[in-house]
Amino acid sequence: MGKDKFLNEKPEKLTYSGVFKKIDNWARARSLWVVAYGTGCGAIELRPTFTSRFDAERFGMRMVGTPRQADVIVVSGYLTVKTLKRVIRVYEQMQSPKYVVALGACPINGGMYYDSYNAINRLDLYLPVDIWVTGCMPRPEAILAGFKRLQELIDDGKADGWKKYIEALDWYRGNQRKIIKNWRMPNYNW
Amino acid sequence: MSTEEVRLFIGPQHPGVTGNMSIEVLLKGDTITWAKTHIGYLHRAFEKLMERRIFIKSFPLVCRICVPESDTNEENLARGLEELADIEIPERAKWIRTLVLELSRLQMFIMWYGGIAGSMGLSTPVQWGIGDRDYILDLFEELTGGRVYHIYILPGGVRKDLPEGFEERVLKTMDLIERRLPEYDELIMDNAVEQKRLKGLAPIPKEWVEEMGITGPVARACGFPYDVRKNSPYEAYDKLDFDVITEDGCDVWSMLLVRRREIDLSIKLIREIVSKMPKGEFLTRLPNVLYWEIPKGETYVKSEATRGEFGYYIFTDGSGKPRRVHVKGPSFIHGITLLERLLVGQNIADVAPILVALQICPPEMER
Amino acid sequence: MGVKIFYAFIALIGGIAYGLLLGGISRKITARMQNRRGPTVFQNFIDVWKLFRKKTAISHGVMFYLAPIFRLLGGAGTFLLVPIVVGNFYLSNFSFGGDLIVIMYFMVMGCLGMALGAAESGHPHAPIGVTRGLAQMAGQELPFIISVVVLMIVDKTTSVEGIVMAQQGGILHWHIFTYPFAAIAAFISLLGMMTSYPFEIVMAPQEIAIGPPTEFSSTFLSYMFSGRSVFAVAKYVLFMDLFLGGATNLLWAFLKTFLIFLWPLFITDVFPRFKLEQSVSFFWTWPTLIGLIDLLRIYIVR
Amino acid sequence: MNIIERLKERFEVLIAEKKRKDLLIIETTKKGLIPMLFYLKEYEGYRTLTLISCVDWIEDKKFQMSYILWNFRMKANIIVKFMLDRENPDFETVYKLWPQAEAYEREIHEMFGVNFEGNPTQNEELILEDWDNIPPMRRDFDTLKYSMEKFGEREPKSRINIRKEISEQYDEWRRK
Repeated sequence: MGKDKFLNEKPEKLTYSGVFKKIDNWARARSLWVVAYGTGCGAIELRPTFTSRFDAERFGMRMVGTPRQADVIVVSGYLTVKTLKRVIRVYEQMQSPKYVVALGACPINGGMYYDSYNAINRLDLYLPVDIWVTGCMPRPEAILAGFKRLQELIDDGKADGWKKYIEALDWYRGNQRKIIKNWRMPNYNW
Repeated sequence: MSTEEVRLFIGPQHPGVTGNMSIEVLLKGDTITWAKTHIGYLHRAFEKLMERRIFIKSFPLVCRICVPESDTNEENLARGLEELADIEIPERAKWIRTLVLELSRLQMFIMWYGGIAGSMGLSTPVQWGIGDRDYILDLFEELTGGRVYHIYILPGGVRKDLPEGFEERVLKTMDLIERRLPEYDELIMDNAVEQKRLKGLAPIPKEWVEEMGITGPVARACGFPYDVRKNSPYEAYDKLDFDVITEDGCDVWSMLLVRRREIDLSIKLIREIVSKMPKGEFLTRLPNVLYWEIPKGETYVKSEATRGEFGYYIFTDGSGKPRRVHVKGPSFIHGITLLERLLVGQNIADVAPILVALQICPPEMER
Repeated sequence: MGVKIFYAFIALIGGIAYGLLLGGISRKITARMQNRRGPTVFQNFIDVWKLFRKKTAISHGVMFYLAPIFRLLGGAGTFLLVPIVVGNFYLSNFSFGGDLIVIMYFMVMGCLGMALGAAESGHPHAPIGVTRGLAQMAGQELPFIISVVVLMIVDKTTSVEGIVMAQQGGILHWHIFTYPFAAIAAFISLLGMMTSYPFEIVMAPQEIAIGPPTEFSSTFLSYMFSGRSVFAVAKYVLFMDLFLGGATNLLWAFLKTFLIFLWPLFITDVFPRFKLEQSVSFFWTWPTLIGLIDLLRIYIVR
Repeated sequence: MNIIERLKERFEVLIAEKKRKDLLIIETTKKGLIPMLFYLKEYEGYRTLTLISCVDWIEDKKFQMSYILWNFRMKANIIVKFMLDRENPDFETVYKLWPQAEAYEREIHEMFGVNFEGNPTQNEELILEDWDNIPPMRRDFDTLKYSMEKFGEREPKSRINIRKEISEQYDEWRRK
């Protein structure tokens, strides 16, 4: 398979500019592909959001089965340490530009699991979050409103969590390594 | 590609698994030769947290143990605490609880009915199922204020009375769902491809049922009339008239049939409950719940969830907090002991239907 | 010749656009079927543009990079060899005598290139998907080849243009009416080629994530996307030429391809998928037997 | 002769309490447990093991192990329990009697540190990953303290303040 050029290397900073910038942002906002990973209990309200009644597909959103093709990861609620490791890996396998949407109160400050030994308290220490949707659990309307806001941010070119992640990689890595004891992950792929 | 065994992880990020869990399989060609379930992705330490909370604060926690069907948990914990504290609840509260439990069971089964088709790629009933389930969630929203988590059943009864005209709206929704069901049946039951794939898939040996403690629709699909509602009736189930549904095929198709008939049964039961609903109080006054102490004791209460027997093993030690609450989710046995043995020899393509048929719900395995 | 290349290029762009539009329409119809509104019909254009402008940072070797190109080339090659409007200088593309065999070769080539690249990607789902895809192809090609052989024998030509010419002179001269069994076999085979639902076992999201293209992203995926669209259009046009009497002008071409496009769409929303063995054995029994009826008939008649 | 008397005749029964009409609680000793479970399974028809549970009575320095069995014909549950020394929590597996005991024991081993001799998989991680402290379900494990040390304190701040603080930290990091 040959040596992977992106393995163990800091990603170069990607910048988008030029005449296409506006069209790009427009297209990106209207074609958000969400990776199908229900990390927590909020996943149960993602189903109505993406099916008949609330139908997020009319805004161009759809579920995809593999992180490689996804633009958005929805962290649906609390994250345990074990899942956080997988979420980081999924996030790093996604291709830039990519966005993180956090549902519920738990990723903000731990919510009702503030004293749990296995659930993390603040998600934005470990991943750059673009949109927070509050509520436990957020209703499908709230999730749609969150996505709508994300679309506006992308349209304006302000949803730049992924740039931040590349810039402040060491800071994020430090936080991640603090709680994930056994780091058996390759540092790769941006 | 070759005859060597390939190690494959199905999940946690995989569209086919029913939640955040992972199944490690060894593949020889397309056939699974060994399987192992990995759980713990959703472990929030509810049992530990409940030891730190007063009784009434445990209720927002327990409803999160099984996300789609939260009322079973609240009802179990409330009933267990009532038994330990020796509280008698009013008749109407029992009937309201039964109504809520049946509504919750019905919405879960409807979602499941679409889901079994979705596990094989037929996405139309999935969309319908989740859409039609929302009619019931709307009823819940009117009754409790929440779509998914209700925190409605509390020790001593229920949180508030049924709103004006609620019964009629329940009946109307039942009519609506009953009208929709034939369309599902045409797509799922009468579908040649579906029958071809599910009939005879993953047969469970009958002797496993008692030995492993398989419960719920899976046991009933093997011919065991195991239904907690009938075996050890709780709330108002002893006053309802119904028979335990069994099928004799032991395979996924029988599980599908059992659940399909369960939908009809639930609709019938809901109608019966509404017609028999007594008048009266809906809540006994408890002592101040913030300083509520329950004498030392232990008990095991159980109820019938859609997936099987849901049990709560509760210890109190005379203080204001539970000593320990051990939650027995039916998926623990189905998802680890049964699944690991059942998957051996199956085709990789059948993993998703089997997972859905056993109705494995990861959060109740690891709490 | 230069002019011809230019017009073929225009036709190719048009083919891709038409394919993407048909994809959007199918998404819309599926959504309506499922009681919801669905995306706009132009959603696929937005998707392709977004994917095209996304960065990629995955490398799995040269074959991995080449696979989407192969896929696009296979689709474009098939499309360019099929005459859209026979006899029209601008719209008959590069069809020449004996081209039916070349078309069949091109149809396989795209899939094979895809298979090589996917196998290179190292993701365990990809080889499973590839083996499934190759087995499935062996299944669906058999009835198609039988019905094509029937047409070749009765029309005594191997060129698509010749077959179209043989069908002129009224609606009852179309092969779908003169050789209905061969047509049925071929149209069932089309379900497999279009990965329509009972036979959609290669991607199978619930089983092997999405199979061969699991690792492909961004620009590569947009190539694959457009390749798939133009490939679909090529197949519609080919079936139109073989069985529906070709087209005399562009309007007829749109109408007839649209009719053919509706056929897999009706099937796809009401069936779950087969398993691999079931799918292949289905192709090797029913459509094959039906196709053989016509082969036998012309053998007896001669 | 009811089941309590039959059990008393054969085994050492410390406490026998009829909790409900379908729930019986029996306390026995560590030595008598497995023969009693075997007897209940083979002769009394309690063929199904529903749950194995463990409770930490830290003030008595004991773990209480409970085995809940279910009789399909009598429609009755029985809880068989015994006290296990907390300092030295060694016991045997009942994996040979019921296959699902393997997973239950694995969980209890992970959560309480009880050692089940003969269980083939008890040392594999079931729920926790890379755990670095005493088994978490023990009473002397302080989950709030652990959570604050590992995941940071939960301050009663508004979301905006947290956002601001994060961006300050981020800016500081950038200046470096």
